[in-house]
Amino acid sequence: MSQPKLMQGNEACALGALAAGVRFFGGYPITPSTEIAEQLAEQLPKVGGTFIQMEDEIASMAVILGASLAGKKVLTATSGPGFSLKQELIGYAAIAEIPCVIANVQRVGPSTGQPTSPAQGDVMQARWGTHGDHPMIALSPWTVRESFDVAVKAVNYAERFRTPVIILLDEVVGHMREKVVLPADNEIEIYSRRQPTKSREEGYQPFTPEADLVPNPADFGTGYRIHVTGLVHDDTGFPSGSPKITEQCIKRLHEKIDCVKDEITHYDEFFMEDAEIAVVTYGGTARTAYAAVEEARAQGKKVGMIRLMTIWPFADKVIKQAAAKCKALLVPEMNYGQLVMEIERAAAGQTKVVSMPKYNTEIFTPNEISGAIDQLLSEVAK
Amino acid sequence: MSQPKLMQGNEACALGALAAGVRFFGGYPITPSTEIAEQLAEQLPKVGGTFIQMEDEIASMAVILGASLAGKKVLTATSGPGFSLKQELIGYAAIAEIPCVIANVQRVGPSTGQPTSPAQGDVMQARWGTHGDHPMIALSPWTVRESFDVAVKAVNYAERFRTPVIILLDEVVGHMREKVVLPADNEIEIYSRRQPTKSREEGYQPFTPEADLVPNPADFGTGYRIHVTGLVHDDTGFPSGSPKITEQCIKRLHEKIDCVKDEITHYDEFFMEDAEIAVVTYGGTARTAYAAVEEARAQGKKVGMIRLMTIWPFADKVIKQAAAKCKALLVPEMNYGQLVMEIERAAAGQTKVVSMPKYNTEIFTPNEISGAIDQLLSEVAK
Amino acid sequence: MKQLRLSGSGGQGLITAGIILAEAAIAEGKEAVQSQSYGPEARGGASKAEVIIDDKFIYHPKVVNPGVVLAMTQQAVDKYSADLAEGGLLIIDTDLVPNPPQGKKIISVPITKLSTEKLGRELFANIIALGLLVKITGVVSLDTIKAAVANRVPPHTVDKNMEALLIGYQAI
Amino acid sequence: MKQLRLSGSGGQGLITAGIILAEAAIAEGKEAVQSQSYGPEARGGASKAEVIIDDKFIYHPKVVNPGVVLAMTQQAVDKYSADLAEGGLLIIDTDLVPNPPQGKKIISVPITKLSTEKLGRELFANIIALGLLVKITGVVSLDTIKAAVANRVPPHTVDKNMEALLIGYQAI
Amino acid sequence: MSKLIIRTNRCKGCNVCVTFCPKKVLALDTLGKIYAVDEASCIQCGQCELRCPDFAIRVAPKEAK
Amino acid sequence: MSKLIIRTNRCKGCNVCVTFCPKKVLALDTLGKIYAVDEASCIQCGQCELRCPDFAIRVAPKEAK
Amino acid sequence: MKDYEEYFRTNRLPHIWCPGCGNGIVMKSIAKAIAKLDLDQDKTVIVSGIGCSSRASGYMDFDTLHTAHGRAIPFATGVKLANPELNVIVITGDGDCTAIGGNHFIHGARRNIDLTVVLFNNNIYGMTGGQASPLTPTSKKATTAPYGVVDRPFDPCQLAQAAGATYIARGTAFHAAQLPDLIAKGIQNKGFSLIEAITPCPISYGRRNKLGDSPAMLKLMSESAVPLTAYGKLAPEQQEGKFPIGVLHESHFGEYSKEYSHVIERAEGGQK
Amino acid sequence: MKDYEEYFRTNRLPHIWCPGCGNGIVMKSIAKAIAKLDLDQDKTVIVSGIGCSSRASGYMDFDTLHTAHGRAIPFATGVKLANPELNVIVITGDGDCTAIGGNHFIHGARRNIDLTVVLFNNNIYGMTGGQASPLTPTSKKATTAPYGVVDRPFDPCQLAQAAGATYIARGTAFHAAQLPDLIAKGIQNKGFSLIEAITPCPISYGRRNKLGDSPAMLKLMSESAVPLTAYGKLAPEQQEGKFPIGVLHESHFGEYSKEYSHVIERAEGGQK
Ligand SMILES: Cc1ncc(C[n+]2csc(CCOP(=O)(O)OP(=O)(O)O)c2C)c(N)n1
Ligand SMILES: Cc1ncc(C[n+]2csc(CCOP(=O)(O)OP(=O)(O)O)c2C)c(N)n1
Ligand code: SF4
Ligand code: SF4
Ligand code: SF4
Ligand code: SF4
Ligand code: SF4
Ligand code: SF4
Ligand SMILES: [Mg+2]
Ligand SMILES: [Mg+2]
Repeated sequence: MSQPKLMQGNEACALGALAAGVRFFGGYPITPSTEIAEQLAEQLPKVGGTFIQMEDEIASMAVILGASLAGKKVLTATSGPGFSLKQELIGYAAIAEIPCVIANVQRVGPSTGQPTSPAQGDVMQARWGTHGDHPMIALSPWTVRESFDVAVKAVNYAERFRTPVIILLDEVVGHMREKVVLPADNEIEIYSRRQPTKSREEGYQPFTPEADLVPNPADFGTGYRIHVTGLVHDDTGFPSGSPKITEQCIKRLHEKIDCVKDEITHYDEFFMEDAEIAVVTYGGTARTAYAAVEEARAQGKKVGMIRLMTIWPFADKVIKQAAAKCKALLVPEMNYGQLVMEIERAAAGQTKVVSMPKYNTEIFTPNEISGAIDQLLSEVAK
Repeated sequence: MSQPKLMQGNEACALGALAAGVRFFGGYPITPSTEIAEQLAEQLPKVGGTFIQMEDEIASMAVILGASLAGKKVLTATSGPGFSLKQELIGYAAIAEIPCVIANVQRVGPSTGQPTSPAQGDVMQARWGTHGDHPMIALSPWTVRESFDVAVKAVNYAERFRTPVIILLDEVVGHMREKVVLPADNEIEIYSRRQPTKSREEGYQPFTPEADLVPNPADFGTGYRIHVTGLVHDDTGFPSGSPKITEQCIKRLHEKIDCVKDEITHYDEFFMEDAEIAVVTYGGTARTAYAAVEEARAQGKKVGMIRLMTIWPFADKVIKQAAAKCKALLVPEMNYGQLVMEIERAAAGQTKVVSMPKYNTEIFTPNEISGAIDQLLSEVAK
Repeated sequence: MKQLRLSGSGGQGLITAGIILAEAAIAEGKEAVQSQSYGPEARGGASKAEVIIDDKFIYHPKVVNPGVVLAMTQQAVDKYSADLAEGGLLIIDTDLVPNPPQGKKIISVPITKLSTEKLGRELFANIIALGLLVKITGVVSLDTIKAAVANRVPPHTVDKNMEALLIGYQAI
Repeated sequence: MKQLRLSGSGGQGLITAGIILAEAAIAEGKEAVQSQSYGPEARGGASKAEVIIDDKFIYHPKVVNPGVVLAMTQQAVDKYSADLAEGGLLIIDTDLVPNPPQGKKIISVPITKLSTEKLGRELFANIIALGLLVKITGVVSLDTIKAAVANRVPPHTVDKNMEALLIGYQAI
Repeated sequence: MSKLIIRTNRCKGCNVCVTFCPKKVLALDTLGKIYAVDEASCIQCGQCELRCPDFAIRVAPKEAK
Repeated sequence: MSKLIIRTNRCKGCNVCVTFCPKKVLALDTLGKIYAVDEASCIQCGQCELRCPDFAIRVAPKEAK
Repeated sequence: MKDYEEYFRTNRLPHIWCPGCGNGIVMKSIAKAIAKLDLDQDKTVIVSGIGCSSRASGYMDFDTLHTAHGRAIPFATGVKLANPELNVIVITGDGDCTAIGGNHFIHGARRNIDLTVVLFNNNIYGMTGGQASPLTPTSKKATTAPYGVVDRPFDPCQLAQAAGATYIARGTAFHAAQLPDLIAKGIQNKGFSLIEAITPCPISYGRRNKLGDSPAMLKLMSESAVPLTAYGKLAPEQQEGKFPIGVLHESHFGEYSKEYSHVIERAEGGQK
Repeated sequence: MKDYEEYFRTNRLPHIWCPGCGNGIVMKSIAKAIAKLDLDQDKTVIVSGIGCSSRASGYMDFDTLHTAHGRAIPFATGVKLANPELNVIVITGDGDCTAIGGNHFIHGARRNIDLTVVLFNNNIYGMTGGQASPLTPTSKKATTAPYGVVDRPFDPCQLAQAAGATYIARGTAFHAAQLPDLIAKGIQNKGFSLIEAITPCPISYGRRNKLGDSPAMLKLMSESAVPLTAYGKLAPEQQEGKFPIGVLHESHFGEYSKEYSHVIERAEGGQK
C-alpha cells in the first residue's frame, strides 16, 4: 500500500492500466481524456513500454490492435467525438477477439458539444455504437481510487475474454483530484496474456474456444502463423460464408460474456435492506446521489441506493430484484435519460421507474436529488 | 402513375430521393449499398445535380452537410462499416440542425462480417451510434415500392425537422427486385427547404425556433451571414457555455421530434382486431412474417402482426396497446435480438415478449416463423 | 406460385437471366420477385439468382421449394439443388456438372458448349439457359421472353441473343 | 467540511493553488477533493478551482456553499461569488476587481500588484493568494502549506515561492 | 486628432506592439493594458496596428501634406 | 520427366500463359483449363510459370547438361 | 476598399485567443485579402475545423461554418460544389489539417477544387493544451512528447504539391504585411490553394520549448523565414533552421466544380 | 532459398481472384522477395486492408492480419512497434491505400516506420465491382463515374516521397521478373518503403474501359512502363501515357521504432 496522495481520476486510470501490465498506448488528444495520454507518454518508456500519438482516433484504435496481436497489453483513451470514430474498429476487436481497453472520458455531446463539461451521454453508445452484433463490457468508476481499480479490471477482462473493454469515465471523476491510497503491486491481481496450449501438430486452431468459450490465438511472432480477420471466420481463423459458422461465430462472442455475466456485474448496494425507494446510479453522479441518500437516511427516510460499476453487460438481475421490492426507482443521469431505459426494461412494470435527466453541463447537487427523493417518497406513500 | 417495372430496392431508394428533390449525393462505395450511389452517379447530372465520390465515409458525410448548408437536398448511402464511421458527423448534423438523409443498407456485422449477406444488425446503432444526446428518425421499408416512399419521407422529414434521417434498408429489400408502380411526380408531396421569414433587421436569428420548434437558418450565400457550429449554441448560432442554453439546445432537439412523434410513427397492423398473439416485425423480415401470419390466419389461428416502418422514434404507444391486449408478442429479427429490447421496455411486463433472433446470414423462412407462432399459441393457451 | 432458381458461378450471367425472366413475367401482368446471393468472388464461386412468379403480391422473397433449379456448375448443383421440390426438375450443364445427383428428375444439356460451338463465345450460355427454362416451364411465352431479352441486352447484341434464346428453346 | 473556491482567469495558476491546498490537507491526514471548471479559453475567461476538505470521505465533489471565495478578476467575482455561504468571506484582488459586490464580507488585497512589485512578476500571485487563504481560513498550518508548495513548484523557484507565500500570509 | 485609437477592452497586454514600435511610443499599464506613453513621437508607421493580434490599436492615416 | 507440371484445379483459364508462351505449347480445353498441346516444343523458358496468376504451372528446371 | 474591420463580427470581440497568440494576425490578413479583392461579403463562406485557429470562423462576418475536427475541407467541398459561385475559404490548424484531416487535405488538392486553405501553423495542438502535431519539429517537446518528438514533421507545402494543389504559398505572422497578398493570390487561383501561415503559440508551444513570449517568437520567425529566391541561393548548411516564404508553387489543371459542370452539361444533353 | 510455394497456404488455393487477375502475380512476387532474403517465416507478418488485393494475406503462410478497409498501415505500425524484430509487410489496394487509407499512408511515410507497403494498383475498386479510385486515370469510366472520371489521380510514389518515405519503387505485373527485386529492396530498407505494383483487373476495370482481357492489359503495361533512366530521357510529349518503373527514390532518415527505442533507453535511465 502506497502513501496517501492527491490524484486525478484520469491519472489513476493511466496508472491502473500500467499496473495491470499495459505496455502500449496509442491515442489522439481530446479533452477531457488527454491527461491519460500525457501520463502514459511520460511513464511508458520508463518501463520499456511504447507510447505513440497517432494521426487520428481511427489510427489510434488500429495501432493498439496491431500491438495487442503482437503480444502487448494495450490501451487507448478518448472522449465523445473520438469514441464515435473508433466504433468501426471496436467492432473489429470484438469479432477478431483482440484484447484492448478503450477509456472514454465522457463530455457533453453530441458533436463538439461542450468539450470541458461533464456528461454521461455515451452510455448507450458504449453498448450500441458499432454495427452488427457483439457484446460489450463497460465499467464506470465513481472514485479516483476506483478509476485505478477499474482500469486493472478492464485490462484483465480484455485479456481473459479477448474482447474490447470500455472504461466509461466521466469528466467529474476523470478531472477531479482526491486522496487515494493505491494498492501495492503484490495486491494487484493480473491476468496474463492467454497462450496456446498445444502446437499446430497437436491440432491447434487459433480460434477454437477453450472451456470458457474463449480461444487462444497465438501472439504474432511466436511461430503459429495464424490468420486474423474481421470477416466471419471459423476456428481456423479463415473466413467462412457458411450460415452455421456465422451463427457459431456470433453466438460464441456473446456467450463467452453471458456465461460470466454475474461474476463481472459489479455493483454496490447501500441501505437496500428496507428501502422503499432506491436511487440507481453510476459514475460521478453516484457520488452526489450517495450524499443525498446518506442524508435522507440520517433523517430516517427509507431510501436505498444501487451503484453500478458494471454498466454493460447490464445488471438485469440486480434491477429486477430491486424492482420487486421497491416502490420506485429513481435514476439520475447526466444525460437525456439513457440507462433508465434498460432499467425500465429490467423492471418490467414491477415498479415505477423515474428518469431524472440532467444535461446542462452542471453536475447534480445533493439538494436536487434529495428533492426528487422526497417527492418520490411522498408519491409512493399515497 | 408510371408503368409497372421490375426494380431493385436500392434503385427505388435512389429514385425516391431524386423525386423528393435530392440534388446532391456524396458517398463511398460499400456492399450492399453501392447501387444507390451508382444510380445517382448516372441520374443526378441529368437533372443538374451533383454526385461526388469522396475519399471515405467521413468525408462523404461532411460533403453532404456542406452541400446542404449551401441549399441542396442531400443524401449519402452506406453499409455497416461506413455507417460506423459516419456517426460523429451524424451527431454534428443533429446539433447543427442540418437536413440530410443517410441510407444504411444493413449487412452482417460486426466489422467486415459477411459483406454480401442480409442482417438487421444496425437498428440500435441507428439510435445510439453517436456520442451525446440527440433524437433520431429512422425508417425501414419492407417493399421496393416502399423504399421509394420511405426515401421521399426521409427527405421530407430531414428538411422539415432539419435533422439527419436514416433509411434503414436491409440487404433483402435493397437487393431484391420486384414489380413496382411508382407514383407520378404530382402525386409526390415534397417539403421544400425552410427559409427565413424575416430579415436580420427585423431581428432574425438563425436558430430561433418557429412554432414547430424548428429553426430556419438561412442557406449560405443568401446574405444572412450565419454561423453554424457543432458546439452547443444559442439562437444566434454562436457557442455558449451557459448551462441554461445548453439545456435549451439539447432539449429542443429532442422536443421538435417528440412533439410530432405520433405523426411520424408509421406502421401497419394486420389481423390485430382479435389477435391473441402478434408478430412485431420490420424491414425484409416483415415480408416473411406476413407470409407466415397470413397462412396462420388462413388456418384460423388468432395471430396478428404489427409492421413498423418507423423504427425511431420508437412506437411505444403502438406496442403498449398491443401488449395490453395480446398474450404474447413474437419478435423475429435478423440480429441477435435488438429492437426486442425496446419492445420489452414498452410492454412493461404486460405481456410475454419473445425474441426470435436469427443471425446466420440466411433470412427467416415462413416455416420457421409459423413454427414459432404455433409454439407460442400453444404456450399462451395453457 | 412458380419458384425458380438459376445457379452457377459468378460471371455466368445468371442474375441477368433471372432479371429478364422476372421482367417477362411482369410484362405478362404477373407479380415477380427476383433475388440473388453470392460470395466474395467477383468471378467463380457459387452464386444463385431466384425468381418467384405469382398472380398476387409475393411476400417472402426467397425460393423455398424450387420447382426448377438450373445449375451451371458442379459446385452450384452441390450447394443449391438439395431443396428441390418433390417432383421438381433439375437442369444442368452437361459438361460443367460431371457428377449429377442421384434420384432427381434431371435434364442435362451442354449449354455452355452450345454457346461456344454455335455462337463462338461462352457469353451466351445464360440466354441459352433462359430459352431452355422458358420452354420447360412455360412460365412466360416465347414472345414475351424475346421482348424481355431484347429490352435488356446491349442493342448491338440483340440478334445474337435472339439466336441464343432459340438455341435454348429448341435444345430439348 | 470546508468548502473553498479559487476563481479568476485561465493562466493565473489557481488550479495549481487549489491542488497545493488539497495536498496540504492530505498531508495533515484529512480527506480532500479538488475540482475545476473552465471555458474554451487557454488564457483569460472565467475559471475556478474548488477544494473541499473534511475528516471523512467526500462524496459530492463540488462546492455547494463556499465558505470562502477567492476572486482574482471582476468576471470571476460576477460569475462565482453569488452562492457564497451565509457569512462567508470573499477575498478579492483589489486592482483586478474594480466593482466588488455589495453586502458581502470582503477582504481586498492587491494580490497581483504585490506580486509584481515585490517579486518582479505577476507569476506569483497565485501563491500569494494561497498564503492569504491559509492565514484567513486556517485550514492547514503554515508549515504544511510551505511543504506542499515546495513539493509542487519547480525546484529552482522554491525560494521565490516561499517568499510569495509569506507575503500573502502576512498581507493581512 | 490623435494619431492612435486604442480599444483598451480588446488589448490583452501581449507586448507585441510595445516591442515592435520603432519609437517607443507604447507601454503597458499595471492592469496590462496598452497606452501611449509618448504619442507625440509616433510616426504613424502602422507597425503596432499591423502586428496587434487583438485589433486593439488603429493608427490614423498620415494627413496628406 | 515432364517439363511442365500443371495443377488443373488451380487453373482459371485466363489465357495469360497461352498468350505469352513463345512456343505455343499451351492451350485451353473446353472446360477452360490449361493443357500442353505440344510439350515437346517447350524450351522451359519459364514464362508461363512466371506469369500465371494462379500458380497453376510449374516449369521443371532445365537439366544441367 | 472596405476596412478590414468590416469583415469582423466586432460584437464578438475580444476573441478567446491568448495574449500574443498569432491567430489574430493571420485572421486579420485574411480579412485584408478579402478587402483587397473586394469579394462579395454575402457570397463568401469561411469554413473551419476545430482548434484555437478554427475559432476564427466565429469572428468573421460571412456565412461561417465551424465544422468537426479535421473535416473542414470536405465540408467546404460540399459548399463549393453545391453553389460554385461562392468563394470558399478554409481556416485550419496544423493538427486539424495534417493530422486528423490529412486525407481530406490531400484529396482536396488532388481534386483541385477551388478552395483557399489557410493553414494556421503554430507547430502544436493549441486548443487541447500542447500535444505534438505532425508539424511539430523533431526533438521539440510537447505534453505527449515529454522526451522530445521522435518523428519528422511534414512539409505541408510539399505534400500539397505532390497531391496536386495548384497554388502554394508560405508566410508568417511576422511578415504580416505580405500575408494578405499571399492569401489574395490564393483566392484568385481557380483551384486548390494552400497558404501556410506560420504563427506563434506562446502558451502551448513557446513556453514548453523555451522560445520566449510572443514578441520573441515573432522575432525568431523574422530570422528563420527567407524569401524563396534568396532561400534557393543558400548553401544546404545555411538552409538549416531556415525555411522559404513567398509563393512556392503555381500550376494549372482543370478545377473540379468546373469540370463537373461539363459532366452536367453532357448528361443534361443526354450524352455520356 | 526456399521455393516460393512454401510461403503459400496451399490448402487455401485456388484463390478467389478472377481469371487473369494480376493479384496472384504480385503476391507471388512478394513470396519470391521473401524467399530471396530468406526472412524468418515465423518472424514475418503480412498485414492487409480490405479489397480483392487485401485477400492475399489469407493465402500467405505467415502470421497474417486482414484488417479493416484502409487501416492496414496503422495496424502494421502497432505490430512493428510492439515487436520491432518482426518484418512487417503491408498489402493494400489503390482504394484501400490512397482513398480511405490515404492519411495513414502519408503518416506511415512521415514516421518512416519500417514497413514495406506493396500497393496493388489496379486503378479501380475491384472488390466492390468497379468504382473509381483515386488512382483511376482522368476520363476513364467506372460504375460511379459513368461519364468518365473528372479529377486527377494521385501519383502515389510522389505523394509518399513528399510525405517522407525512404524507399519508393514502381513495377508492374507484366514485369514479373523485376518485381520481386523491387520488393526485396524495400524490405531491406530500414524505414518506410513503398512498392507500387501496377496490376490488371480485367473484370472491374478492363472490361468497362475496353482494355481487353488480362493478356491484353499486360501487354499494354509492357508498352507504357519505361525504366526510370530511359523515362527521364523522353521528351515531355513522349512521356504522355507512359510511366517510369524501377527504384524511384531512396533516402535516409531515422526509423521510428529505432528512434523510439532511444526514448525508452533515456527514460529507463531516468533522463528526459
Ligand atoms: C474527433 C476529435 N478528436 C480530437 C478532438 C480534440 N481536439 C480539439 S482541437 C485539437 C487540436 C487542435 O490543434 P490544431 O489543429 O493545430 O489547432 P490549434 O488549436 O493549434 O490552432 C484536438 C486534438 C476533437 N475535437 N475531435
Ligand atoms: C469502411 C469501409 N468502407 C467501404 C468498404 C467497401 N469496400 C471494400 S473493398 C473496397 C475497395 C477496394 O478497392 P481497392 O482497395 O483498390 O482494392 P481492390 O479490390 O481493387 O484490390 C471498398 C470500397 C468497406 N469494406 N469498409
Ligand atoms: S504607428 Fe508606429 S510609431 Fe506610432 S505607435 Fe504605432 S508602431 Fe509606434
Ligand atoms: S499588441 Fe495589441 S493586444 Fe498586444 S499589447 Fe499591443 S495593443 Fe495590446
Ligand atoms: S516454359 Fe516457356 S515454352 Fe515452355 S510452356 Fe512455358 S512459356 Fe511455353
Ligand atoms: S496462366 Fe495459369 S490460370 Fe491462366 S490459363 Fe494459364 S495456367 Fe491457367
Ligand atoms: S493556446 Fe496557443 S494557439 Fe491557442 S489561443 Fe493560446 S496561444 Fe493561441
Ligand atoms: S475484380 Fe478485378 S481485382 Fe478483383 S479479383 Fe477480379 S480481376 Fe482481380
Ligand atoms: Mg496548431
Ligand atoms: Mg484496386
